[in-house]
Amino acid sequence: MWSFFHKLGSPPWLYRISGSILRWLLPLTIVALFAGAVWGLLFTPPDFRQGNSYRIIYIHVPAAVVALAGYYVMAIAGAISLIWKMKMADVALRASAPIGAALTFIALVTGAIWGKPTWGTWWVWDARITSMLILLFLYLGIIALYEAYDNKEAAGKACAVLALVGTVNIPIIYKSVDWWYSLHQPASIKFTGESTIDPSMLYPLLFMITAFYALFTCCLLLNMRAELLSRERRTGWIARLVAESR
Amino acid sequence: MNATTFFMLIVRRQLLLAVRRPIEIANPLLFFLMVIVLFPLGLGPAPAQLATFAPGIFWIVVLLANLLTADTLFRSDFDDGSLEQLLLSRQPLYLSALAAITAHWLLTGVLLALVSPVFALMLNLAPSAIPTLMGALLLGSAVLSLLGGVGAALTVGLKRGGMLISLLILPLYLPVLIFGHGAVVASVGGLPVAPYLAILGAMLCLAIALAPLAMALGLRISVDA
Amino acid sequence: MTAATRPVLLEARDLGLARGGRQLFESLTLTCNSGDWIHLQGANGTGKTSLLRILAGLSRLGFEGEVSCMAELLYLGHHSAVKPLLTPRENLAMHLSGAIQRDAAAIDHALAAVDLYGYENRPCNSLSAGQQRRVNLARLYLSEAPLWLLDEPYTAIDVGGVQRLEARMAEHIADGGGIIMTSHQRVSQPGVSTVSLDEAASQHGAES
Amino acid sequence: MYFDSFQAALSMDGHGTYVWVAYAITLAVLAWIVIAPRRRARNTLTQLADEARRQEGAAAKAKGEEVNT
Repeated sequence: MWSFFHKLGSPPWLYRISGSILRWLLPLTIVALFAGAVWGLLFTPPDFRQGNSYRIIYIHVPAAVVALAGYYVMAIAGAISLIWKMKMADVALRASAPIGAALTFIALVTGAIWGKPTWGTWWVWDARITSMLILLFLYLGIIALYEAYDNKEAAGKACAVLALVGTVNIPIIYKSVDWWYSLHQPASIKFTGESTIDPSMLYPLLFMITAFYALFTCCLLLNMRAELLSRERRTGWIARLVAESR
Repeated sequence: MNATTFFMLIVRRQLLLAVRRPIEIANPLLFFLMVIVLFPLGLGPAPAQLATFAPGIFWIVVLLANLLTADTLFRSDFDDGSLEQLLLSRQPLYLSALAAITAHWLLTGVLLALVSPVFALMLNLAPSAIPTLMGALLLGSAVLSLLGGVGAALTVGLKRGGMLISLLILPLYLPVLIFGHGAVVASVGGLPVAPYLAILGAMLCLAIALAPLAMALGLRISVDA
Repeated sequence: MTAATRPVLLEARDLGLARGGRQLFESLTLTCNSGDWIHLQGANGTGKTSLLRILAGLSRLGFEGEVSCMAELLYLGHHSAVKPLLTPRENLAMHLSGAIQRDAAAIDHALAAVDLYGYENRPCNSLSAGQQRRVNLARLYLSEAPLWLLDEPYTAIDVGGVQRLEARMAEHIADGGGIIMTSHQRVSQPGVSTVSLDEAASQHGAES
Repeated sequence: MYFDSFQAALSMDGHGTYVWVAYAITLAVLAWIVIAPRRRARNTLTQLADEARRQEGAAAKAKGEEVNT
C-alpha cells in the first residue's frame, strides 16, 4: 500500500504508467462515447411527454454527474496535497479543474437547449441549473487562483485550500438553492429503490455516465502529463525523455 | 502571553488602526448609502415596489460592501511585514485570524447593522421587520467576514488580488444571501423568523470552526509565495 | 562552555534551493547553538534572504532539506512591520510577534536605547526612514526570544547606531542567545563565525 | 433503430435542431479538453528538444574553438 503511494508520488513512474493506460483507455472511451450517443439518439424510444428532445439527457446528465464528482476528486487531491504534501496531488488538482469546468459548461448549455422545447425558455432559475452555474464559478475560481500565482507550488496549495473550502460549502449552497427554489423536479434516477425511468432509457444513460467517467479519467491523466512536463522540465528524467524522443 | 490576551491585542490593534484613519470606517457605510440610492433611481420611486425589493437590495449591498473591504483585511499587514511577524509568533494562527475577522466584523457588519434602520425606512421597508433585519445582518455579516477572510488570505500575496477575490468568494456568499433575505421577507409577511436566524447562526458556527483554519493555511501560503 | 553542552537552538540539514533554474546553494548544513553568532555572507542574489526565510520557517515550499527550530525566534526582515499610523510606543506594545516584553517602562527604555527618546508618542509616519527602522530595532531590547534572525540589520543606521546595535548583540550572545544575521558590512566582534554563500554556489559550480 | 428514415432521425419530430446542436456543442467541448493537454505536452517537449539542440550546438562550437586555438 505504502509503496504504491510512494510510486504515485514519483513523476517518472506516473508519466510512464499514465502513458500505457491512455494507450488503450482513450480509444476505448472515444468508441464508447460514440456508441452511447448513437444508442441514445437513434435506438431508444422517445419520452411520452417530452418527445425526442429528452435525448439530450444522455449528455446532460452524465456531464452534470461527472462535473460534480470532479469537484470532489479535486477536493480529495487537495486534502492529500495539504496533509501528505504530495506534489502529484497538486498536479491532479490542477488537472481536474479545467475538465470539471468544461463538463459543467456542457451541462449548462445542454440544459439550456433542452429547456427551450420543454419549458419554452432557454433559461429558468431552477435550483439545479442555478447550482450548476455556481459550480462553474467555483471551478473558474480555482483556475483563476492557480493562474494568478507565479510560484506554482504555492498555487497548488492555495487551490487545495480553496477546493476544500468549496467542498464544505457545496452541500450548503445546494441545500440553500434547493430551498430557495423548492419547485423543482424530484430526482428521477435512483440507484436504490424503484426507478421512475424506463430500463430502455436507463441503460444507455448509465452507459454514458460510465463513459463520461472514463473520459474524465483520460483527460485527468492527459492534463497531469502536460503539467508534469512543464513543472519538471529541469529534471533529469525529462531530459532523458526528450533525448529518447529525438 | 496567553492566547486570549493576544486575541484581544489584535482586536485592539486593528480597531486603533481604523480609528486613526476614520475614512476607512466610513468608506463601507458611504458605499452602502450610495448603492442604496441607486436603486430608487434605477427601479423607480414607487414606495410599494421599493418595499418589495428592499430585503434583496439590503443583502446585495451588504455582500458588496463586505467584498470591497475583505481585500484590505490583511493587505497592509502583508505589505509592511507585520504578517510575517504574526506567523512567527508561535501564537495559534487560528485565533489570530479569528481576531482580525472580529475586528473587521465590528467595523463593517456591526456598523452596517446599526445604521440599517435608517436605510430600511428610506426604502419603505415595514418597520416591524427592522429588528429581524438587524439581527440577520449581525449574524450574516459575521459569516461574510469569515468567508471574505479566507479569500483575502489566499489572495493577499498577489498583486492583482482585488478582482480575483470576488470570483473566489461570491459563490460562497450565496447561502447567507438566500437565508438572510428569507428572514427579512418572512418578517415582513408576519411569518416566524426564528428558523432563518437559527440557520444563519448554524452557518456562523460552522464558519467560526473552519474558516480561520483555511485562513491560517492561506496566510502561510501567501507569505511563502 | 564547549559546543557539546550548549543547547541547540536551530538545526538545518542539507538545505538546497534553486530559483529560476539556478542552484543558489546545495547541501548546506548549519547549526546554531546557544552562544553562536553566525554571519551569512554572499553577494547580491546568492540567496541570503531566502535562506534566512527558510530558517525562520516563513518559506516552507520549494527547498530541499530540513530545518528544525527548537527555540522561539525573533526575525527582522526587509520590511519593518512598523505601522505608520501608530506611535512607536503603540507599535511595540501591539507588535504581532510573540516573546516580547510589553510593559510601558521596558518599551520606553528600549526606545531610549535606540535614540528615540522624546519620540515615543508621535505617529511613526512623521518619523524619518532611519527612525522607523530604529523603532523596529527597539525590539532587540524587548525580545525574550533566544534566537535572532536578522536580515541586514545595519541598513539605514548611522555609525553610532551600528556600534550600539553590535553591543546589544554581543550582550545577547553573552546571555546565551544565538544570532544568525546577514550583512554586507564586516561584523567587528570576536566570536563571529562566517558562512559564505558565494562558496556554496561556487562549489556547486565546480562540481557540475 | 427507432426512426424510420434518416430524415426522421434528423428532424426528430421538430426537436432535431435542439438535440443535434446540443450534441455538436458537447462534441466540440469534449474534443477540446482531449486535444488541449496533448498539444500543451507536445509544445513543452518541442521546446525542451530545441533547448537541448541549442545546448549541443553551443557545446560543439566551444569544442571546435578549443581545437582551433
